[in-house]
Amino acid sequence: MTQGFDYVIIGNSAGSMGCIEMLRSIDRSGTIALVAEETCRVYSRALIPYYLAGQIDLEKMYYRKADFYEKLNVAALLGQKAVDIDTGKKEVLLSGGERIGYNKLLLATGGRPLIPPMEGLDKENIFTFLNMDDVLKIEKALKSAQRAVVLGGGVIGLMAAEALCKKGLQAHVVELAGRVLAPVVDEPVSSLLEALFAEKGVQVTTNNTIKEIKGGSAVDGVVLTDGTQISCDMLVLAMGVAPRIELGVQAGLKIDRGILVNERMETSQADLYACGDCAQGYDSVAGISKVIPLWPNAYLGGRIAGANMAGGRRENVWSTNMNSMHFFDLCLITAGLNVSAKDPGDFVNISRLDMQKKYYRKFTLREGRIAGFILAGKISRAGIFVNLMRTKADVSQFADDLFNEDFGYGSIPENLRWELLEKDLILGVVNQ
Amino acid sequence: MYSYLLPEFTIERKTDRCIKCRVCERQCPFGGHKYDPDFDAMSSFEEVCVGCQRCAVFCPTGALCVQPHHSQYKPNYNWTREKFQDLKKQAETGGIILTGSGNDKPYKVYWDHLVLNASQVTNPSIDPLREPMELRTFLGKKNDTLEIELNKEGFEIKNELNPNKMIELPVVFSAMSYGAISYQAFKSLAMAAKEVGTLFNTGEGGLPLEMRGEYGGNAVVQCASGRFGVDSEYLNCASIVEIKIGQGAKPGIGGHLPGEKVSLNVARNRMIPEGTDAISPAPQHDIYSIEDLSMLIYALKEATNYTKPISVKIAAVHHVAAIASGIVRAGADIVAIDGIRGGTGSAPKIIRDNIGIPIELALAAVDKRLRDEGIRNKCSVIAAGGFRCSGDILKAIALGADAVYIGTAALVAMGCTLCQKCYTGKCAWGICTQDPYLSKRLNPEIVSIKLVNLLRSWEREIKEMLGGMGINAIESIRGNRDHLRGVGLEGWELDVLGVKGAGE
Amino acid sequence: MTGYERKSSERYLPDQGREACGLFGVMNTSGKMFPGNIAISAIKNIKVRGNGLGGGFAVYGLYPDYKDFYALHIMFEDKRRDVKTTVENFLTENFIVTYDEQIPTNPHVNIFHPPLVWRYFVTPEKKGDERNISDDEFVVDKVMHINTSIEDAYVFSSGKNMGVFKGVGFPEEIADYFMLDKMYEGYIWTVHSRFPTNTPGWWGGAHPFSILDWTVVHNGEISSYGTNRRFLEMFGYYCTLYTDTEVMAYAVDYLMRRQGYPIEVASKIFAPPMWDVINRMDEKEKHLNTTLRMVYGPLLLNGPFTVIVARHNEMFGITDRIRLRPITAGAKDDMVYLSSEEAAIRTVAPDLDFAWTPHGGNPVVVRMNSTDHLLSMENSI
Amino acid sequence: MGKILIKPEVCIGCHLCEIWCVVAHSRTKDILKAFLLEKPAALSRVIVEESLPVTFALQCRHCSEPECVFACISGALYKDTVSGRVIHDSEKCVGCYSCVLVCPYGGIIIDQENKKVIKCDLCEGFEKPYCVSHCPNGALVYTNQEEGGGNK
Repeated sequence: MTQGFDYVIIGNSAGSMGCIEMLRSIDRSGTIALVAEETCRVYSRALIPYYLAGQIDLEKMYYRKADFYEKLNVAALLGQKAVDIDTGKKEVLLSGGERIGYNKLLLATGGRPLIPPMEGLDKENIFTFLNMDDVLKIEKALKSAQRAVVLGGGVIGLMAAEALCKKGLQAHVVELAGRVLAPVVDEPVSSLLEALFAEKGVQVTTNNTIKEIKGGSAVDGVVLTDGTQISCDMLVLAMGVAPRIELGVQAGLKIDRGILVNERMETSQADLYACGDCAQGYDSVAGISKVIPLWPNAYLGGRIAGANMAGGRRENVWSTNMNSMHFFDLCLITAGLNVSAKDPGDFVNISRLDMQKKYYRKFTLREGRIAGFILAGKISRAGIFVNLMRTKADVSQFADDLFNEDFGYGSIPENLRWELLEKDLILGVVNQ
Repeated sequence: MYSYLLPEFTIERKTDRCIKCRVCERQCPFGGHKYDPDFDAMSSFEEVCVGCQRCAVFCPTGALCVQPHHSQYKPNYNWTREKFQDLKKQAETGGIILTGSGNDKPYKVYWDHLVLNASQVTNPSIDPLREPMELRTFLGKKNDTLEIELNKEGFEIKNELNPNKMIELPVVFSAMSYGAISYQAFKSLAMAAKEVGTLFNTGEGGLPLEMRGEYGGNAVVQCASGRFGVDSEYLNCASIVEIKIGQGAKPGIGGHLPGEKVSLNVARNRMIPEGTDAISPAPQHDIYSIEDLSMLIYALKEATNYTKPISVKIAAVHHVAAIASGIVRAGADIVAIDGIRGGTGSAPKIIRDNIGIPIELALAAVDKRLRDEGIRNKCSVIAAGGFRCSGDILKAIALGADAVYIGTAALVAMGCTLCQKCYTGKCAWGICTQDPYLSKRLNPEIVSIKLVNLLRSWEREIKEMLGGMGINAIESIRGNRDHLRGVGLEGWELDVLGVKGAGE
Repeated sequence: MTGYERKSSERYLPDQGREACGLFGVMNTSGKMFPGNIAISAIKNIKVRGNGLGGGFAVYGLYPDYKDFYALHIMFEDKRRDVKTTVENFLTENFIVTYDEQIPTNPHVNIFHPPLVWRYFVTPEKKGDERNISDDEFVVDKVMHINTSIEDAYVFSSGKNMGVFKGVGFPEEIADYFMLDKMYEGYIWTVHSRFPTNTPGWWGGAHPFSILDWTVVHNGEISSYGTNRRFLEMFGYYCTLYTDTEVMAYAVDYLMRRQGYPIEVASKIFAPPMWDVINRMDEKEKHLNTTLRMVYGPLLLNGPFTVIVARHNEMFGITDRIRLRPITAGAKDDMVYLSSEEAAIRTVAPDLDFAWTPHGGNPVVVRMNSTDHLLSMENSI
Repeated sequence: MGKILIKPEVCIGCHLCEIWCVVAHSRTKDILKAFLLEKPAALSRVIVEESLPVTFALQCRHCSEPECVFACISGALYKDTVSGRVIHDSEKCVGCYSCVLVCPYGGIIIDQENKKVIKCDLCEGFEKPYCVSHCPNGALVYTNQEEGGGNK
């Protein structure tokens, strides 16, 4: 006898949580099942670097309390992989052979680490940097490791390198691109970061990647494409993630890089929803459909999916790439488009840099409206910029003020300011 | 020119209590405090301090004390510090010294020399907590007689009544124009008047359109020498129309609202261009005689279709009684008399301090004169000029006033500390200013409550005093000088006041 | 050994009243005349309300032979003949004096410092502009003149076919002195037993107060005296007696004679309803009461009082608006009684048809050939 | 739900809200000690925005759709379904500043000292938020009414 659920959710991270919490705020009685490969309760993958660096203990990795599923009356089928979806019968086949029926199904399967082909990947002490499993393994290896190579100079790679550095390892970052964090920041910030990492003793090699992994059973070094050899006793592969789309493929959903969803997080099939790193939606700022593999985006996608699954109607009106990061003492925030200074096209970049104070601000404007920005150093109240971006406010009149460290609503011209704040203030009629 | 003036105030800061929060710096419109990053401490600049006490009240740790400056010239009974400072100021500027608020010179305050009566044994005093105590008052001309007809349904009044405005408490806010005071202050007065069931006076600044519907019924609208803001709707939305001839603080002097206070909205309400000086001439140029006044009174009655009492406000001067009698005979329904202690937003100090007579004497003389002429019931008398408490008010009513105008007392309730710098337009309390940064300091929702509270507390006090006299309606104390006695007054003063000495 | 004698001055003396004045009024609504003993007995019963410093009577219908003449009762203090001459000169200038005589008194009655009391039956003799004013107005004016301008002379009764008798003493002593029980009959008698508190005891200060044929007996203290007095002054009424009763008499004259308002209207002026009561009235009533208070606020009689006012064919009694003083009414056939005490009424009319106490400000109006007085029973307490 | 409404037309820019917010979140709740003794001093959760003559205080709006909660990677921020407050659990906060990035009001404050964020907690435990009860001019109003919309 197949057990049927009103809602079945595959995956156990931000998107699933967003969905469950939304569902339960609307539908207190509908049955929910959650299917997840991992056996542990929901934790925050974004906290992995924090755990590794020893900033938090294991308990704090958990995103919700232990009784979360019970309290929200969710059948948590943990340690079970969903292997197939029968959209006709509306059933999901689990790895244990069990079938569960669904009325509405959410795919929140997330991503898998990207691992480029190279020799020697089968050796020990080679880790990816995505799951709880990964970090527990790395933690074990840390005891004997002294030198680590991190492949990938993106957000995850740099965070891993920072964490390893903090753990006393000598870390070495290898990045294929000409500078670190290239997709989200521009040259000055990359330079800031490279200098910062260098200052902390983390070597960064750019324009390079690993050709070969050396060693016996365990890794003891790598050879880069330019022939440079780096000895190490640990290798962390942090090249980014690719959407996990297998289930979507099996279900016959339309897929590009990720499972294509509309603004209601609906896939090409009725009653099938997708969100998070496995899904591909619309980037409001870029104006294209793309995968936005970010925690907030996943959670919000889950909420919207949940609302629609429960019979409501809610749309994801605005989303784009946004990142908040910090490396050592440097805080970074980026959002929207990262338009290179060399070839801005229709865009206008305005920026201020103070290497000494490690302060940088860049705003990318299109017709006077913010299309993207990068803040380094002073990031307080960054959300106001996002709000300006979201509301497509014309900032040309006060563009200079954007660089003000104390930028706030006081800096925004009267009309626009009240437009942005209106709903939350009592605006008395004052005749002057 | 290097100034030889001594600072008026000293600012003492208890440094062990100062948390450098800079609230004082932000609250002082004169720049009396500043944070000094080099010392990491607050500095004070005493030479600009006007003693308004805003900083002392707002300092969250009570670190500030502002008091008269200790430095003094060699004490001299004749050449006081004030006279010194005025002389030096004039030597430096060559100008007329301006000031604000009311006369602060030690003229005899007759209220402090009059005492009220109370019942003992022969008639019971009344407990206002248990018995009704009525303060309702009518302002306007009373009919000489009523044609009362007895028909099937009972008695019916057949004749037309003179227009009267009913107020629940014989205390009315006196003329303070929007322009002289901030919109917020102006609106606070209107809100409080409405709440309590009394009146506010627009002064000569018009009544903003958006306020007419809601507050017109509680407005006394002024028609003064500049005729600012007067239009038909203005006159007709109001309860009472008042012709302003004079003001106690500056008898014989016009008004001058400097252009910088004439904001767009002030300009709109006064019907003058923004930023231009609003000059009210000393006389009304169409009133050079009592007949002229009568013509204006009747012009206003025509304009309001004889539905509103017309008031004429004068400053109390030497022949006030005769003038008041003429005004009543000219057709006025209300005579408002403003005594020498009446307030102002701006007046030459020499005028404010030296011209006019005390309201107590003026009121007594006017009431007596009108009674002697048998025309006291043909008008109401409103007394103004320095009423400080409900005792003053009840004494005024016993002397013969129908109601009193309060200005300064209301301002104090609103926050005013009588620093007398109204004319600078930088009122730290947001009252006498058009600077939007300062005027918003006055929140009409809060301040109107304070005004209401003030009136309510006076109402309670008046009821207590009335009850003590065994009187339960204000009309029974009006002009009832038997309940007043003089203390420390000379014979002529008792005569003018029409009261006996205490013990008689 | 008892060296001490108990001090009597500290004892409560039943003869010594402590509070306020006694009032009594009686009217025969058929107009039948009756002698003074009813009023005298009644007021004697409430002796405690007087203190011997004043008493007086008003009698209506006592001069049928001179009913068309103003009967001026004038007292001359210290029996001053010179003043009498002055007054008589004044009278002959302004009136035709048809008859005059000393009011007969009983020489055997021992009484305090009596003035010379004379009565004149007169007709106005108006000259010049005076011809435009009514006789009544003329008489008031002349009475005011004598009372304010001629020292030691005081006109205490000025109506037609009615008279006031009063003086310093208990009312029964005054009655004895003027031989009221023997010499006069009337169809209305009002009487007052006085306990003056605010004014010295003198003959003119006793009640009733009168102007023309209006008489007022009053118990209480009008706290609004100053307001009332100063309002009436505007209309030519000058109060000379330093007593609030006088003001009431003039107010009654002003409102009822000059303005012509009925008692029911006048009583709304003297003792108006509270504003909160007026607020609840229907529009017409509200308008009436509001207007009366607006226009005649200065005549509101504030403070504790009971008053019995009489004129020809009419007598009414009323208390202040919050009934700080008592009044009781009683009726038996065509006799109607008003008094500050029911006991006084019961003394002279033990088996009443009705006895009632009206609300404050609600008048008991007794009219000739009418039962209007019973209307006040409706809302009585 | 509890919420602080702000009335710019009567905000006088005195910054007393900030001062008293610091006191409310100090250890001693004593203004002198909070500023003169406590090291490090507590931080204000309210910011006075100034563009003279306009001034107004801004703090966490306790949104019905709180972006900060959605963005929080550690579960430190959550919306209390009963009180409607957006609550920040400092114990769980790792200082990733995702909330700073998404809060459209700039209402989340960075605590540099502790490398975490802080925000308005509506002065839990007090009858009214300190900034409201100490605003000298009624420019901050605490409402506790049910608001429309919600999470539907």
